[in-house]
Amino acid sequence: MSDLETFRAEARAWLEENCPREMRDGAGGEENICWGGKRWQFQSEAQKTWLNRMAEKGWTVPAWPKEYGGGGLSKEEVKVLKEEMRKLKCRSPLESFGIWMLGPALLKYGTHEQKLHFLPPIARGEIRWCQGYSEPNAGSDLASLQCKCEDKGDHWLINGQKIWTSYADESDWIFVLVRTDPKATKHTGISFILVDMDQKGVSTKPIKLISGKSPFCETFFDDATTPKEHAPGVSAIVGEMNKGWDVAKYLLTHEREMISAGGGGLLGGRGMGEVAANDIGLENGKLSDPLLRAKIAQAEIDGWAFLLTLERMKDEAKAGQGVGANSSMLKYYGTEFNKRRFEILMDIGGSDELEWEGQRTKDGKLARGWLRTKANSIEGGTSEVQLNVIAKRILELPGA
Amino acid sequence: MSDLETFRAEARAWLEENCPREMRDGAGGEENICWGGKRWQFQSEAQKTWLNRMAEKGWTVPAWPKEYGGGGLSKEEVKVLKEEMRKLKCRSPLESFGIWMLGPALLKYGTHEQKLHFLPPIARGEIRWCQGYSEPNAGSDLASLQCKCEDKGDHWLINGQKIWTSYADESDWIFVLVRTDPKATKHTGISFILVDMDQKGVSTKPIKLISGKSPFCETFFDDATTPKEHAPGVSAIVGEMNKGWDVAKYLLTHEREMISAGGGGLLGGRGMGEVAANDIGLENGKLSDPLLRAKIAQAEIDGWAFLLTLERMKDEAKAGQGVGANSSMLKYYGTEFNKRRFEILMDIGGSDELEWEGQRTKDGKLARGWLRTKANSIEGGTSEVQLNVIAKRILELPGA
Amino acid sequence: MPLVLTEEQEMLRESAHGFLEQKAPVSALRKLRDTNDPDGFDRGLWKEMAEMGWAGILIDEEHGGADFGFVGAGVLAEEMGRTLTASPFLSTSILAATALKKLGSDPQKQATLPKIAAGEALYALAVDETRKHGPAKTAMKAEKHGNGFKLSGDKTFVADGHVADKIIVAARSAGAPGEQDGLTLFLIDAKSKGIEIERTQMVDSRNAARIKFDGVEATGDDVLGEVDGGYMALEGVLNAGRAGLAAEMSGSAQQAFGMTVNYLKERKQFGTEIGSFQALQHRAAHLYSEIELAKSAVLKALQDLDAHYGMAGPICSLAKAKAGEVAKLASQEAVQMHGGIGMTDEYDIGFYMKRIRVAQEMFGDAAFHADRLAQMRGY
Amino acid sequence: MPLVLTEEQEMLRESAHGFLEQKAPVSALRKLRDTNDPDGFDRGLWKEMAEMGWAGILIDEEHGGADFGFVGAGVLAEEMGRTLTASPFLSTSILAATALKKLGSDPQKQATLPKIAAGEALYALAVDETRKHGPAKTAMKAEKHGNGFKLSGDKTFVADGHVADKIIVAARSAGAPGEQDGLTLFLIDAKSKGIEIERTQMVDSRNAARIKFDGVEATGDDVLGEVDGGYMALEGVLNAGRAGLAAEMSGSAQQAFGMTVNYLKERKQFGTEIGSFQALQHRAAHLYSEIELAKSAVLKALQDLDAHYGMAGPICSLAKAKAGEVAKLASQEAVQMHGGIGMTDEYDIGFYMKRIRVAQEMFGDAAFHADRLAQMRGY
Repeated sequence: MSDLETFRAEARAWLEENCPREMRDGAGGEENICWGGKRWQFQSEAQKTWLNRMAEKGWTVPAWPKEYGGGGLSKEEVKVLKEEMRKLKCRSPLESFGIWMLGPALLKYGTHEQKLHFLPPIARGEIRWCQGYSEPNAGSDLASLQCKCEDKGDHWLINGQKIWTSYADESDWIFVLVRTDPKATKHTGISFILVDMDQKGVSTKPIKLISGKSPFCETFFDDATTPKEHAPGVSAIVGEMNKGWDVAKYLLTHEREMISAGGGGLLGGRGMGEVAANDIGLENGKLSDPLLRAKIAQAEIDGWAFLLTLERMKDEAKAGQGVGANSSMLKYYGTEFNKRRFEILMDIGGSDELEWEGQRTKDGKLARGWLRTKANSIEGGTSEVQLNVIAKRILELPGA
Repeated sequence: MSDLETFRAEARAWLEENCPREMRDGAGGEENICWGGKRWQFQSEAQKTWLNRMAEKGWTVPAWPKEYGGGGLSKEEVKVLKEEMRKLKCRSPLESFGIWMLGPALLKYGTHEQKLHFLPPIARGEIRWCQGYSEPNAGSDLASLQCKCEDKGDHWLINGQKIWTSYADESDWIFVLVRTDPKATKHTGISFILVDMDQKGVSTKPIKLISGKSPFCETFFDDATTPKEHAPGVSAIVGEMNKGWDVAKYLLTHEREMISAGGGGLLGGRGMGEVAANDIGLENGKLSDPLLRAKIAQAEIDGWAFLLTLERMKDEAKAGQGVGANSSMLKYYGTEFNKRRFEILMDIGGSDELEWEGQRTKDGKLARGWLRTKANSIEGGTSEVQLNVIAKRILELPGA
Repeated sequence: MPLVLTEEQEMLRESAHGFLEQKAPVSALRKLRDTNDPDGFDRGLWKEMAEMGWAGILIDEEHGGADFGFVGAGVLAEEMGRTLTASPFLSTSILAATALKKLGSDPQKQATLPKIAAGEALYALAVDETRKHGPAKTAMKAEKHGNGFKLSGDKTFVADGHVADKIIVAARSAGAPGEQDGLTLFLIDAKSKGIEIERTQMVDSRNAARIKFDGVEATGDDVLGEVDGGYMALEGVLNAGRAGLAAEMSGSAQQAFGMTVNYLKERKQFGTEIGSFQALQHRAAHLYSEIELAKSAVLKALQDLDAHYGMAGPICSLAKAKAGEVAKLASQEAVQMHGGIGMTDEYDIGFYMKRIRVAQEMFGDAAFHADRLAQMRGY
Repeated sequence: MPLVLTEEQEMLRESAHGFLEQKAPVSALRKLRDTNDPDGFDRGLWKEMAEMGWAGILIDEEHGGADFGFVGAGVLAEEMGRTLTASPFLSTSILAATALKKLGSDPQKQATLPKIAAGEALYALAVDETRKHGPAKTAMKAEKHGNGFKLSGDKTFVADGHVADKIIVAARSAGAPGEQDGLTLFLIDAKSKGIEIERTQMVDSRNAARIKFDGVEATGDDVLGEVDGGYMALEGVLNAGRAGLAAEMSGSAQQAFGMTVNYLKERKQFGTEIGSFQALQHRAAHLYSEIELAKSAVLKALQDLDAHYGMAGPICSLAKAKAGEVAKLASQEAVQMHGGIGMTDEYDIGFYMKRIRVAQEMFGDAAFHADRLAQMRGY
């Protein structure tokens, strides 16, 4: 038996023994996620047990080094672990912006001391992080940000405002892009800094979207402070001072790749044609709404070809081929397609799905989902920004 | 009886008496046009008689003043005349770039002497003109033209090349945009000049298009000359020296309006759906190719709405409302729609219309027409230029 | 007839524009939504509109109306589309007024039109029974019962059905679902025995209703038009509604586009106004063109309804299809070009996207009307 | 199986690329056209291709082929699409080779495959009878005649029909046009009595034929596959052709796009490279994305034909539809972005537009395949 097969057997045995029954329902919906953090209320004893057992094993972040609270597993082992978890329908024990975003940034740009200080609490789900990037007047032009961070000797003084800070109202700490050199030009003079939100100078306000409630917040910094060192040798700034742009760029690419890789969920559930056949009905074997049928057929062609492209890009990456900037292409096409898909689902739904409230539509679930997709091509870099990236980096077209 | 009704009766009587039978077949095809000019070979005695009679009456250019060879008719009278000609199916006695383009330019920018000298021969079909605007490296950026025109005391010396000069190989004279001040910046330093092509320094070469033979030529000026005055007081330059750009702009707008007004011919002949029903056939009362049917239905909606927009813009202009720059919108939409329409006609035609030669397709008539439409959105100002104009002049968006 | 507004119509437009901007801006709709207003519109405002002659815009002077014709009604609908004004204008003043005027007997007219013109009675038209529009699909039964009928079945997506005093309802007195023949229109009191009305709050913060008819009794006097021959009559009324909705969507599209163009001029990014980016310029210029096309189709449909009502089916389908598609595009481009702020509920642009989605679905979406046009043209 | 080329396939691609750029660039097609070449392709070049194993790319080694599978064939088709190489590759080496390999009896294979692999015999597949593709529409009669059949009817759009030594033809031995059952495939000598072949010069300067069959006699040995059961067999062969055409169009699209991007970098207007205009950049970036989608669909179709030939119908429809639409868009954007020069015959880009138009029409255009996919998915 190969090492990997041995690992598979052991992992499976451990999971079978340690994953509580209630955590084996494969539930992946947003409402079942365990986010962790100081204020986290476990939904069940099982959820708590499951998090603790996995954290102890280092498997909430299996690829991170053991010394930082991870499992120290190889890529292949991580894949095997995920496969086994899927087979047993184990829920994810913990999700968070700490795991998705800050962790990778610290692992790449942090000092050993920073990693030792911040990563283990993330891995154990003790501290919940949020991300402070966008500002009300920056939008796609992230480099124009203005949130001010002044050197006050032993601490930093922060003033400004962030927007689209997901779950800021439920988070403990925030990683923020701030301007540490007001005289520097746009891309320089920005730093990536870590701030405890449990202070008077930091406040948050939820944002209501056109689709209704959202995890997004505005976050205000009014004379907020953060010590220069959170502990001896643990600087509040990640990476070099005034070079936070490098960290931000790294994370943006990372985010884009996550979004484009998530495209696999695009055609999740039943196909559009199937839904339509069921909801609207057939005539002579064809959907009784012929123009809608044409629209669906064309969209299904593009959707299928897009899924194959995701597959091909993954396979190319594995084979060491492929173009890095293609993540922009996947982000662009995937989000635009998702918007188109929801427009069609709304067309299929007709007046039945136009009820915003009430049981029949689960308070307008589809309609809210439809409206929510409109942000897909804005968040994580607008479609226009992705097209710019393709034009410049892949096609190497000249600048304007 | 109103004056206009009297005019109608008189015009009709005159036409009945003077328009030869053979010229009353309503034939409007390119092959039946009488272009005039020194080298013109009349296709029949009737064609010659018809031209001469109409020219004598001033009705080849009915709206021009009588002293310049026109009919001196009012707008309303011109309309009545055209209506009566259409009723009797009279062919047009004469068409030319002199009538369409140079005439309007001279009428607006020419001196009395220039008008007296140049307009009557145009009206009589004695001189055939062509237009020298585009250059191989200018394209949409007309103002960057380089054709050089030097002052040699009593004459001008011209060197350079023009492209897309329609019928240059059959024309007698050419009106050309030339650079008379090489130091001036782009839009200035250009003059609008009239040149006799019957000289060694001017040569032409026909351009073959992807659709096959075309009226377009390249025209070369190698030490070509034109006297400063073609006759006493008749300058070779129209409008002010170095201000030919104004004349050119006027004519470009004029051309765009002609093209967009011509949109009425867009849906000439049978509708796409009718053609498809006939050529492909129905199934349960619907076109047997359902996706093509959807495409046609959508295109017919846009085509119909576009025709109504042409109508509305005309009515608005009559009512003294409307936006001048809308001719850019009509040019943009009309040409893009025409390309789309021909793509669909080719889809309907299927393999039958893919034969490039032979009787069945009249040597690929539809296919050549399809390919020819691809130039619609390039000639007379590209679609991109029209969109720029809409953005700047109608929407007043800021410059880049 | 020239494809422009007459001076009189233009004056109506201007006065409506000023009135609605002041009295019924988007913030008014927002307030109705946030206070969960039981009517979903402002009865006081409706009274004011009626006093200006809007409620009776289609009704002849003899019955107390302003008799401005469909172009006049469309002008009002377009302006209401600009401000997203919530009112019973479509259901009462376009749909019901058209139905009663075209199909009503003299006593029926006498009993209804003056009240509509005075803003004293609200109406609703109940046609659809399934998620997608299609009058021929009507399954609701109108069974013979003594000298009259008994109506049984379920209606959905009945605009303003929750406030209507009377309901005009299409039911099947003969034939089978899918057939055009056999439909009859009835004019029923909303309080009749056997009627159950459920208010449905829609995506656009407007209100509609699902209505159950359980053996509702109707006499011969309640029949509107001919028994069994209601299909074409209904189509005429629906065409008027389609043109009205198209006009409304054209107004919404123009307004959303105008907001977007303004935003493009103001908003700076990368050191310059985003409106200077050519890619956005070209998309805006294209959208401008599309909106012009929609406007043309809408005006022609309204004029044709006035000039030859019975033949206006194709042009109304054109207007509904084109205005629906264009308005959708306008709302999509508006949100995308506004970026994040366009996604917030605080900003108005989302209200346009929502209303347009509902309006384009009502009485047939673009796919429905494109298919209908193709059928009418024989392919 | 990973969705990338194997090393072996990649090597094939590179060698084909170099060979075709040198031996069969667009100028070669132009010359064939301008000299009105009676074959419409270069027999010498075909011989060279055969020597490199291309003619027998699908044929097993036992019968003298290179046995590279459909991915290998697609790689060649794609490269030929880049240079618009005129050759009987599609008709003989993809369509006929697939038909004979999958349906032929041992003697039939023995008699045909080695000759194909050696480049010594040319084949054509005759299916369509009307302007739009649709195998079930086949009306051509195959009447029982003694122990054999008599074939009568007209075929059109038969690629390379004017040079074929043998013709594979679909005829109706039972049933009525519109039905899938009742088709039989025959392998007929092109010189048989009763056959009349008219060469048709197509838009793309390639050649096809209209073929009249007037009582052409066929014996039982000329039947390919089963009598009356030819529909699914034919579909398999057509799927291979569709994937081959899709690969070719993907190559043409990539090449036309590459030429356009280069032009955008070089061509200056208004004092700067036109490729710096954002509107063109965004259109180019969008087109890039679409081409990537087409490439994925094409590769998957080829791999699936190799892995499970009988199940590849849907994916081949996907590839044909997507590659056809994308290639069309690529050729349209290419001409528009090149401006006037793109319209001249002197410039190569028009050749791409023409070939793509023909290739997308052959064996079903995007509308045909979208409809087919919808049917296969039950809506």
